Amino acid sequence: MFRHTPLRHAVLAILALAALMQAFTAGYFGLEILIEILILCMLVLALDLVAGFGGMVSLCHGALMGVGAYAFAALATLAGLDPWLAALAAVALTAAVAWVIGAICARSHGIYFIMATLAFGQMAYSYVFESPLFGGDDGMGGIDRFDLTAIGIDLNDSRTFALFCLAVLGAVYLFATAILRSGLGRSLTGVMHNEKRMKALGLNTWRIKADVFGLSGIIAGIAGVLAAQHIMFISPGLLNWTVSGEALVVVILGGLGTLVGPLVGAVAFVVMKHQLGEVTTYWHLVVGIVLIAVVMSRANGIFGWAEARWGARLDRRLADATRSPTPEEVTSDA
Amino acid sequence: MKRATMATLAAATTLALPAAADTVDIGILLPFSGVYASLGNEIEAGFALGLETYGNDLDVEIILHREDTEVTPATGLARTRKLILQDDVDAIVGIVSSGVLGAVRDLVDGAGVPLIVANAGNDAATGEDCSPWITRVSFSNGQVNRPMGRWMAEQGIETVYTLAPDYAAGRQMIEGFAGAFTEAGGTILGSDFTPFQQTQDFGPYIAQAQASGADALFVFYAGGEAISFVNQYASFGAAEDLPLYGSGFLTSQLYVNAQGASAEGVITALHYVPTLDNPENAAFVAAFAAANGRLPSEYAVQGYDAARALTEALATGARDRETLGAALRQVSFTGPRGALAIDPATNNIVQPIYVYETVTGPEGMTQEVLAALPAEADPVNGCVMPSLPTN
Amino acid sequence: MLETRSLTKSFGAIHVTRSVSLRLERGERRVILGPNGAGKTTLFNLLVGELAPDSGTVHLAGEDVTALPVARRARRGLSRSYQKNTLFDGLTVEENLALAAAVPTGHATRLWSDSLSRPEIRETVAEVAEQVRLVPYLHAKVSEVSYGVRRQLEVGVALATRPHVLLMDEPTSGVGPEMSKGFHDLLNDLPSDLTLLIIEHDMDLAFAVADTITVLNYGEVVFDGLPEAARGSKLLKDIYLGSWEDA
Amino acid sequence: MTQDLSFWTLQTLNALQLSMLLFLLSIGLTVIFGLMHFVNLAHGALYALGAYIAATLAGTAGFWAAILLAPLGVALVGVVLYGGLIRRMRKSGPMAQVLVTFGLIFALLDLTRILWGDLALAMSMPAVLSGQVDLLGVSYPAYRLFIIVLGAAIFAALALVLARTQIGAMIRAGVDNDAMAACLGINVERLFFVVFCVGCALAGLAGAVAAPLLSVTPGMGLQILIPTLIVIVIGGLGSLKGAIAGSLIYGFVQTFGAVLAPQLASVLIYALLAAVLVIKPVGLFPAKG
Repeated sequence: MFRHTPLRHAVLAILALAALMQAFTAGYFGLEILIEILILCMLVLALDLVAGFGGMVSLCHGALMGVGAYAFAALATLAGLDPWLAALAAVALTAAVAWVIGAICARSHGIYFIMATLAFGQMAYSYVFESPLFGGDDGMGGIDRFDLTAIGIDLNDSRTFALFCLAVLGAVYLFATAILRSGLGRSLTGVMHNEKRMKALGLNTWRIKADVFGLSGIIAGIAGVLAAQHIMFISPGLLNWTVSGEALVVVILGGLGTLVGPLVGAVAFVVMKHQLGEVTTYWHLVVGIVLIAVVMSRANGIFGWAEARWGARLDRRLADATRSPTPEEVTSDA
Repeated sequence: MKRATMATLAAATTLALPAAADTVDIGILLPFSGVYASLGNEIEAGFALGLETYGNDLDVEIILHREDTEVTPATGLARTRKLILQDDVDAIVGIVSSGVLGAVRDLVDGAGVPLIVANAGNDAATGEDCSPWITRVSFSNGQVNRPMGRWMAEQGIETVYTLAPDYAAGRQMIEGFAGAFTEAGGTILGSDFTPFQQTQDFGPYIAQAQASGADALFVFYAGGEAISFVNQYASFGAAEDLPLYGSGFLTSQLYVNAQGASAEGVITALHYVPTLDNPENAAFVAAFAAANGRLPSEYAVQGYDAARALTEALATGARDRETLGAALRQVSFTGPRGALAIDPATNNIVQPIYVYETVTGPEGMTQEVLAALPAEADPVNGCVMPSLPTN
Repeated sequence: MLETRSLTKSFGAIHVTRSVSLRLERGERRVILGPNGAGKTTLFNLLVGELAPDSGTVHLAGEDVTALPVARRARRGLSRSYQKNTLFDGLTVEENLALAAAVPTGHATRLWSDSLSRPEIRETVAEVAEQVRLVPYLHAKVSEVSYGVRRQLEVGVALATRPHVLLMDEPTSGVGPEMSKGFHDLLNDLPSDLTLLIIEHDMDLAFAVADTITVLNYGEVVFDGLPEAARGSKLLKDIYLGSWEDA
Repeated sequence: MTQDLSFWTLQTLNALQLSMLLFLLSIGLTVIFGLMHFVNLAHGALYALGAYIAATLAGTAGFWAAILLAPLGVALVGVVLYGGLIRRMRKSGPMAQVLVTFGLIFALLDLTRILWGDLALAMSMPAVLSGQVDLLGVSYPAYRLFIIVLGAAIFAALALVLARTQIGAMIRAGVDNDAMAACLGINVERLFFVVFCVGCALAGLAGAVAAPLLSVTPGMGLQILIPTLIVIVIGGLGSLKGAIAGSLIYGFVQTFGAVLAPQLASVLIYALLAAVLVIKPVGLFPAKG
């Protein structure tokens, strides 16, 4: 069951501090990378929710994010809806689509579940790719960011937008933990551990799975709306299965089913991608080897490894201490 | 993350010139990974050769900032923002896919940064979406195919079946051809658009075209799809009943060696083939082959001419965004493709189109030019060209 | 309370359950005896709906539930434990019980309430832990406790949904005689209005707790009656002990 | 449109050709899964490797040598992969296995780019197969017929091996219940190794025979992966019957979808997959119930 350990709190605090520092000090491209990380964080939180706590390894979360992005763009630019209203509708639509996919796929398990979600994701991708209404493979432009000038905030400034995304990510993280700590989330964990028993106890397990998949869709939809606003342009590539595959890699790299781990994974993945991308166009090779090494090490990703190595000791020490943990203490211990 | 930024700056390469008085920052925006990586590399090779050939006499230091657009418009846009906002470039060169061009159009137009398009052929970019800041030295999708429609009708071909991948460029290429062909009296018996980058087996479509009873088949394919298509077409042995014509990208110099004998007899039209007989081209082909060990393709010449256009503009004394933008619109020169000029109404290049047949030569496949169709400017297509703010 | 009428199930040519008709009254405690392969577990699977019968019906509290899925039957007060531990292995004993206890309250599907911290669920968990002697192990993970404790938890999870009818599939399977005795006390402590159907191999335990006994052989009911009658029955000795010795 | 009988014959042959190519790929993947519960996502990368090796060898050693050597080369890569990665991953969960092979996709993709470049390669077909054959009233490319015949022959051979030979019986026992098979004295590890290598060789063969038909590009492995996975999931994992049924369904739906409902061509197969999974969540002919 999900719970916050001192190590998790500490890592969250470090990540939040690092993000804030980056947001206030970085140049233009540094901010772009930060925003990219923040949006990826939301997507992998959505994925970890279903994959790490419900055993539903989805290859359609990229497509769900794309549905959110396209719905927002279409409602805001084509239908001329107020951006906030468009965002709300886009998130609701994404959640509904996710719920339906979850409900249909809930009966399948393992590789069949993966393939079923892949099928739905690719259907959405093909549809958008060939749809003249949404600009086909050329994509759609002219997407505006939220207008917060009424309260003195200009989101067209990269720094402000980065901080806005950070705030949204914080809210999304709290939402995800709230789901996991609810009766629904607890039951989901039960379903992952033993679906047969949950049924025998009287639980509609497909409903649990579909509901959480729908909730995960809300997060993916939010990520989509922000992704569309960030680039101010969207193209069908956003829905392709490789985006979902990459998100899955990030979740595993960070630590499946830890919620904090995928955030670490997102930072590691994006930084690695950009760093290597500067040096070589063959950065996939390095990512592939790192991925193999992480999985072969049998640790549950970077964060899972840290938790296994330092988690227990640190938790004990911090439990003994009467003070609340400070980041310095944690770094010195690590 | 700070190190990422520093690495980016370090990656900006300098073309060091002695005692340079001025510097200009040029962004190179090309795909270096993903399915278009080979095109990006080819254009870059041509661009490098162009700078080497024409850039040495200039009293200016050119600093290049190289960015990988991958294949995604979103990435392309993000990289363009970086070039404009962080690297503060004076001009941008490149862009392979029309999707990326569409994505960055508003940004470069709004920011007032001159963009030299070295490939993307999207008709709208020099049509309804035209911008005084965007100058295209490559081609437009309609431009390379319209003359072929008329030419084929003149050859006595009455009915045609068309095939192309189902995406914007594919549809525009076919539209350009079909419009001119029907205007000249021909009939399109049928058109299929194959799922882009998902179709590997063209057999069903080729069979469909054969069943239509058309006089000829006109197609547009590029990259791996071009190789697959030509090979599969040849294996069906349809050449006698249904000869293959196409947009010249189908049998580009880049792929003819992979297509081998399958490409024999295929007739296509394009703005460049390496066998063009003129002194500029002879010099270019020799220099390119010496540097890269292979013959240049149309992509290479587009990079080469992009560098030429840039250096011509610099030679007028232009050094910043405004002056470069104004100067780029007025360049005209005779290059490997023949006499080139920029159409002031659309900022698109005006160039001759060559009809050529792929034939077996002494060293593999080569191109035999059948006709040089005169240069003509694209229709304005709804382009309302505002004058540059400084003018 | 629980009734079957001519319940029949076969896998291919093998008839696992042949026209089984049973009737349990409210509060009745019935033990099912029978050699291995007599179709006892299959009968349980048919009763809770994990298998669908070829013919025949299952009635719960007077209503035909044959067409209902597992979860719907469970929500009507039918609960079961498994012969092979079917627990939430990565979780603690307390979490196992709480997951089960939350189901009938409706909190198990709610987004805005935490099933683990609801007072009524905590109360149920505490009560069940007391009933099945799990209080010392509440905070241990399932993987950390002994096999015997897991058997107790297996029953505890089934009990935590507060069922009206409880089916126990060999609750003492694989545990020593000492713990078998413990189960006797445990069963005696259960509320008297709970209807119990138990598959049991331990004869002493079976006769000690049973109000009535049903004997299955080759999927057929061969005896149905009071324990006293069964104890002396030659039939039971023949099929049950006979096969026991064979095995 | 003039759609007479010969047109249908032609398209049926096209569908069969695509089916057989997919069958060569999916059979290895599905039997490896059935036996080892191992989803090897890098199967597509091995197919691409087969195509590259064949295209390289064909220039010097000729077509037939290339077709023979490419599967052996890929099998050799399979041996290395099995010894270095797969064997160690046997006890890990399916998730870990999926990810290791996902990492392999990344690595192999860039390795082919480094070794062979970004530019597409091609391989010419032998003269004897480059013409057309008159069959059932249509003139059909000989090379495509060759693929159909090759696929059918391999299907027949595998069916025979599985049904009649001792190793076939061992594989069937292993797919059914590997613990039981081990109890029966079958050397399960060696069986896995042999099956894995044969699966790799078949992927290499598929790549080699596909090379003259398609262009050889770094992305071809990723491109074929999804169709292959769709085939084995529709067919049901672990069975020869499932692989052939899935391949035929895919081949016919794709081919006739392209001709009869071109607007739906790209969505059709995904819709079919979704439909199959809704009705039969474990595919049409899974090895186990």
